[in-house]
Amino acid sequence: ACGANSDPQSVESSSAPTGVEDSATLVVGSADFPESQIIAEIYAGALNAEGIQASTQPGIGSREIYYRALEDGSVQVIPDYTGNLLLFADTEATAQSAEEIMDALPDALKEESPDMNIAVLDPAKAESKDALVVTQATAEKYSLTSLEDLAKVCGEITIGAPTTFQERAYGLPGLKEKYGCEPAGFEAINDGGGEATLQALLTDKVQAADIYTTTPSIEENSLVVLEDPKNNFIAQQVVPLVNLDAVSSEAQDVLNSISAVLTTEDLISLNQAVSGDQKQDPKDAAKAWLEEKGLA
Amino acid sequence: MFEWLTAESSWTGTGSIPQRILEHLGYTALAVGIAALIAVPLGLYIGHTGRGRVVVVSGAGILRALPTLGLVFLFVLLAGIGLMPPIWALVLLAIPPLLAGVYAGISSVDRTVVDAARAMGMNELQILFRVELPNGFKVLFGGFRAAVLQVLATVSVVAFISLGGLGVYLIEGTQLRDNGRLFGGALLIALLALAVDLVLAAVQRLALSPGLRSRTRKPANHRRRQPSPAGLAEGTTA
Amino acid sequence: MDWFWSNTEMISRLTALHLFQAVVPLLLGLLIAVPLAQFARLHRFAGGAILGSSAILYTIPSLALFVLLPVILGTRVLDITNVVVALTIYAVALLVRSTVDALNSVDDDVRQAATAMGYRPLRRFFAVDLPLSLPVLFAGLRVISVSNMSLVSVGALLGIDSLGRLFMDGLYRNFPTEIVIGIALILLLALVLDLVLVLAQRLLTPWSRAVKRGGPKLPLNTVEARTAAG
Amino acid sequence: MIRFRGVTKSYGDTESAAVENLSLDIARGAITVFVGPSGCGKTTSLRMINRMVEPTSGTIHVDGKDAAGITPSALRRSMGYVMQSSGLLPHRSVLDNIATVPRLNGVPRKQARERAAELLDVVGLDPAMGKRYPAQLSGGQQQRVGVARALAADPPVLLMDEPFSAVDPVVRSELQQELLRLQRDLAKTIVFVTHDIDEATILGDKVAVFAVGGRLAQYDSPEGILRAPVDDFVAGFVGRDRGFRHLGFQPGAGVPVHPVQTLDPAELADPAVPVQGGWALAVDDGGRPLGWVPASSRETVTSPGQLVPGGSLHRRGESLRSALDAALSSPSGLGVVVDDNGAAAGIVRAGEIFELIEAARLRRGKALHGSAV
Amino acid sequence: MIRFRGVTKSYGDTESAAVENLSLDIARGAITVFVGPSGCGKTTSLRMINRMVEPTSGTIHVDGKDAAGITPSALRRSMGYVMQSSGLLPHRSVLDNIATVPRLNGVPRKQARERAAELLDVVGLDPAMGKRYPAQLSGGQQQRVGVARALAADPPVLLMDEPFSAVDPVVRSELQQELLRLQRDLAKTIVFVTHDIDEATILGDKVAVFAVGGRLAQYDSPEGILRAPVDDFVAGFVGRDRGFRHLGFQPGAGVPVHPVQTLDPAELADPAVPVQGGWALAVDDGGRPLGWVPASSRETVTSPGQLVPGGSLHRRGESLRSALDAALSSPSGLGVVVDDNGAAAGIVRAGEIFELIEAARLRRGKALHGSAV
Ligand SMILES: Nc1ncnc2c1ncn2[C@@H]1O[C@H](COP(=O)(O)OP(=O)(O)OP(=O)(O)O)[C@@H](O)[C@H]1O
Ligand SMILES: Nc1ncnc2c1ncn2[C@@H]1O[C@H](COP(=O)(O)OP(=O)(O)OP(=O)(O)O)[C@@H](O)[C@H]1O
Ligand SMILES: [Mg+2]
Ligand SMILES: [Mg+2]
Repeated sequence: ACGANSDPQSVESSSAPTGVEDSATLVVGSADFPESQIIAEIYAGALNAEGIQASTQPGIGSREIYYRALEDGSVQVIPDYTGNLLLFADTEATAQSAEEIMDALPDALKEESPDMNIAVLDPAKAESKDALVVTQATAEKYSLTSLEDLAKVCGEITIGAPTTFQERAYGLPGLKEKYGCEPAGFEAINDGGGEATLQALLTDKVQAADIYTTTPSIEENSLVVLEDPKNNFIAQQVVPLVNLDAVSSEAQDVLNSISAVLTTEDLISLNQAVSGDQKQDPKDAAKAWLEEKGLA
Repeated sequence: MFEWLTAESSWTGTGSIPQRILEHLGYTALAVGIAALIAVPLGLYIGHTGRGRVVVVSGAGILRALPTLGLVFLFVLLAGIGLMPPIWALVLLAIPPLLAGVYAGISSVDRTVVDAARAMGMNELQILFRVELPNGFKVLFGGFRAAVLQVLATVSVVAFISLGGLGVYLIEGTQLRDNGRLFGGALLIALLALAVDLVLAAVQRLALSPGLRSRTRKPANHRRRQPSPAGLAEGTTA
Repeated sequence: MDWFWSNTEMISRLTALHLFQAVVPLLLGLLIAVPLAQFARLHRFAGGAILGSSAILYTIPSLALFVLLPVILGTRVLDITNVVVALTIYAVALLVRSTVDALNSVDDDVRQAATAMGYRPLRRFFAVDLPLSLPVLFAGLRVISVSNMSLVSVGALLGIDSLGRLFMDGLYRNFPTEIVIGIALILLLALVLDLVLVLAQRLLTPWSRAVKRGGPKLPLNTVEARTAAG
Repeated sequence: MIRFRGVTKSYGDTESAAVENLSLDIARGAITVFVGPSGCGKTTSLRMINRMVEPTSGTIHVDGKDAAGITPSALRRSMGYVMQSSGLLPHRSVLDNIATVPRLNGVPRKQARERAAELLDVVGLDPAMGKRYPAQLSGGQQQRVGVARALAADPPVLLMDEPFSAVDPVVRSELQQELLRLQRDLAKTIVFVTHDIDEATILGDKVAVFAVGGRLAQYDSPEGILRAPVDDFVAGFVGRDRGFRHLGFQPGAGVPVHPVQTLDPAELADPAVPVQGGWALAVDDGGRPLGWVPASSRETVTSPGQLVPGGSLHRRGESLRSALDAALSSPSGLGVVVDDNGAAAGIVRAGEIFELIEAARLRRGKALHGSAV
Repeated sequence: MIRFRGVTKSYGDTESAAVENLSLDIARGAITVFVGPSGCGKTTSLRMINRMVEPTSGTIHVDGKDAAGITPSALRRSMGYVMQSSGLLPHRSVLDNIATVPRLNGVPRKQARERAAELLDVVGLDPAMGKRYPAQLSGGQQQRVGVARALAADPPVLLMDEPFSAVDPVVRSELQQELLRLQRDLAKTIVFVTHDIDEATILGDKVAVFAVGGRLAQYDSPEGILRAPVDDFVAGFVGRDRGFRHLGFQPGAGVPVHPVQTLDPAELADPAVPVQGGWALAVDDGGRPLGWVPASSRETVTSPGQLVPGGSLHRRGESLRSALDAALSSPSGLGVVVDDNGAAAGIVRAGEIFELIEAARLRRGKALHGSAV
């Protein structure tokens, strides 16, 4: 790799002090897709409701970027997903189940940021994991219900997914290793399983697509989520990723209280509100949810 | 970076560097080609007649502000993924420099030369193609070079949504935390841009009439600098 | 449109940020490019190197530069400085060329006359060369200011706030309106900034209007040729 | 051949007309010069002939046909056009520049180039220059190429707009002589624009003097204009030397040429060879004059470097103007006459030239006013 | 005042020198003209004086001081510089252009502007023009402003590089006269470059003729150059009219002026007023000549429109050149002499003028060679 530059935080930590206690307001960051923004708004809303000043910094980008934002003190809290976070911190990790992953995370994070106190709090039940999805028609045509079925016809289908799907452990390498599936084609679509991916699927440009399980369009379009018996797609529970030095224990309690109630169904309906026809603002959707749950 | 650049896997199979370079060049050629079909005739027309100059030139100027990123997203949302939606965004990117180059090239031709051609009995088309085009070629081609480079660099942004090309390495490099791939990709794009520009510069030299090259006999104190080739002056957007 | 009215606060914040990221590099670029261009004109050899390397700088894809800069500068990832520095680099790369052209556009006879009157080089530069190069310089500046408007939005890919955020958001939420509003606002900003530049030029070059009103016509063609194509 | 009738041209954005009610007949096979101060409409008038400018009103007939009825490009190909800036196509070689109009007329490239090479010779340029590009030529050479180009399609009409005014005086006068020489052979109908009255009187068979505002002030032979300007404007424009200039139109043939004692280099070197009369003319081996030897200093003047420099030379067949100038500029008062080879052929005396001038004036006076004094 | 010694200038990229071993003394308070064909090094020589060009070898002294030892900008401010293209700063008003050098010298703006306004008047421009920009002036006006600007700091030296060659002949001659008028009052040391020998002889107290290759061919008074060019190059450059031009340096004072019969408008209208002798001169109420009435057509010529047009006029105090031209151009053979108001003061006869020319030649000959015939 590129010499000294390949280790960014050595530069980061020296120039940007980790503790940001002096600023009274907690900044909750989010990744650049709506679901992350919604959860961030929920965190911030709940914190504020408890009298802990919090603001949001939405759309920071991919994990590589928002993680560094966390390191350099730009944000103190960020919602994340357990499985991908672990793979990010430890590219070699083999953990698959939710528990294994939660067990492995602390060490991995310590290793990723040795000088800092970055940790995950309690994970929520809510899970938003990658899944290969096909249309009803395709499912019927090849009688598909699981990835094992897909493996038999892999040679005829094109998979649509983000560019990185080609490299990730759960991506093409995983499909090949676990199911022996080598698709005929791959179409890179970097919209996080959004509209463009959906359109590609519906217009048969791709026959299977990587779409998060919390995406409302799955239900709306009666798409079939292929089962994953060999746990290729690892658990992805929603979890607050925090800088412990900057987040007080009261604040941690608030965040954990959110994790305690947030479910996958909540995420689907929240996504529906924000990205569906309603186009609700993430902040408003979060507020409505908090009120509904009596958290604000 | 050198590890990645020298790894065998980078150079073979799908997604290999040669394939990405070809994709990159292909998208560029397609976008610039379509843009040229639109901008060149229009530029020739207003350059020659001076008609609609203000509207078209200032319109093309504002077109430069059109954010390619937004256009790509918009087109993809409206038309779905595929080759053409991003290409149309690139076409819009290439039109302003092309149009400006053609227009400015044609109207930069010494009016007395055009006048002399007309006095010799050339008709308007003959004047345009036999006099204005060869004489304005340097500036005109400068606009073309600018357009090519701009598109070449912006193709990397387009990779973000769905196309291939060298931009893929930037996305992968960022998301997979592979700095070697990131910097290597950036380097490849820069090198490709330089190489393409060198080739275009050579083409320009060959195509330019020798009569427009040598200024040697004019004494220095009467020498007037030529408008510099637009060349790299416009560069890239991505 | 409803969306626009219910999000005016965020939109105006993004617009302000966008404008900031577009304008500051333009000004910084100008401050750096003018002395650099003059240096390049005076020193043939160094000049070639400066022009050549500015051309190379411009081939670095902006996406890569945005990612690289925090590493090089030690700035925070989300720091707006990254975009400002990156766009300043591009602005310098572009402006050096067009400033050289602008300075070359000054009638050599006028320059000679000024020298013959006993101007020392520095004073002549500010009193004669620079003002007279303004029409061409502004033409270049206008092109760059407009394309900067478009460039700023790329920062959004990396989470740096600008109107480009509306594009990301619009894409993920399948919300074309948001993208269209983003594009429209960017065009509007570009128009406004262009107008400001035109006005500034009018104020700074009163003599060029005098030429248009009466007296012999300037060979406008050449000025356009220099600038229109970049 | 070319006939202006009531031609007026106003450019949209000016109040006064550039050319005002111009009626003028331009003779076939002659050089007609338009002369006048800057901005008086010379160029405009010229360009109306080949429809580069369209008249606001009035008609122009070329060879009996209304120009307005001829396709502009065809009309233009039937007329050569030469202008001040030469207007050569910078991207084409000299040969290809000259071949332009024949090529437009469909002449095959090879043939057009051959003709172009001939024309280079006609205008006095080295054929090797054919391969060069216009930027590689001097101003005078460019003008020659411009003339060659205008001649290439052998058009009956040549329009020339200040073709020589960008070159320096020496080259200019060469070009003028060349044009006259060419015209003797070609007998084109030439319309020539200049603002130099000297050039106008040297070249023109007829001269049209334009006044500001596009008015034709006088249209006459150069001699007529010099002798009798119709008004103060023309008189002022013609300038203070018109007496001398006018002499240029009086043939010098009648001036008596007297023999003169010449000393060849050998004789000059020998102080024993005496000078008879006041002055002897030293000549080189070819008989060409070198300078004067005054009788009073015969002893000391024995080499060419010591000679008293001579005046201007009067070539046989030239006008009274050059004869008188030769006499006036000579230190001996004797104007040297040379033959076509430049060898001294005798001398003329100012007094005798003056008598001839006087006699001519009286003849003219008698013819015009029946008066003589 | 300005002294060139062995000055050579080669530009890097050419084989031959632009100026070759030039030694020359330029006198204080006089106009020295550099003349020669294009590219012969005139501009280069001129610019070496104010160090716009540095000599390759040799020295230039200005007022006894080696120019190489003076700071260039200071040296330049002590010299006005005027060039062909006027070189006015397009972004400054006329007044501010003129005030440039005083401002550089630290004169307060207000004072510099006042002086500039005065200078506008000195060069014959309307003070209202001060507010305009250069582009709003005609070529001739721009040149006047250029001269005013050069004069603004009242420098002892003026360098002028073809200042009048871009304007048309009529304006040019006005500007020349103006410069001479100015110089009578100011007595600057002026170095003036031109390629027009006429201009050189009109303006120069001394003329330096440069030959191609940067060689100084002759350095003499204009009269000396016209009378005795040192070699064929100079003779050729001086041109064929040098006999006439040379007359321009012989005072016309000695020419006998004879009375002439004049007819005022009333007398002209009355055919009963006879013409004595062959011709009578019709004049207007102010006595200014209108044209000639030949005795033979007295009856028919009764209004100004019918007069025979006159020749050029000889103003009292002008040279033999104008006297002879007046006589030669007059239809009556009588050259009209006018006084400073333009009123007819008598006539001169060509024969008598010729005698004077002859006498002057003999005087010169005697002085130079002790010979006469
Ligand atoms: N294309 C044009 N548009 C407007 N006015 C014009 C145009 N061409 C010429 N004129 C005006 O018409 C008048 C005559 O111009 P023209 O060029 O015929 O003069 P000219 O006698 O050739 O002068 P010069 O000696 O300067 O060439 C001038 O006042 C000029 O300004
Ligand atoms: N800056 C320069 N670099 C190289 N050669 C030059 C330069 N300036 C002048 N020369 C050359 O030096 C010679 C003399 O030039 P200069 O300008 O002094 O001539 P000039 O007598 O003023 O001519 P003109 O009448 O055309 O103005 C010419 O051959 C010219 O080409
Ligand atoms: Mg003209
Ligand atoms: Mg010169």
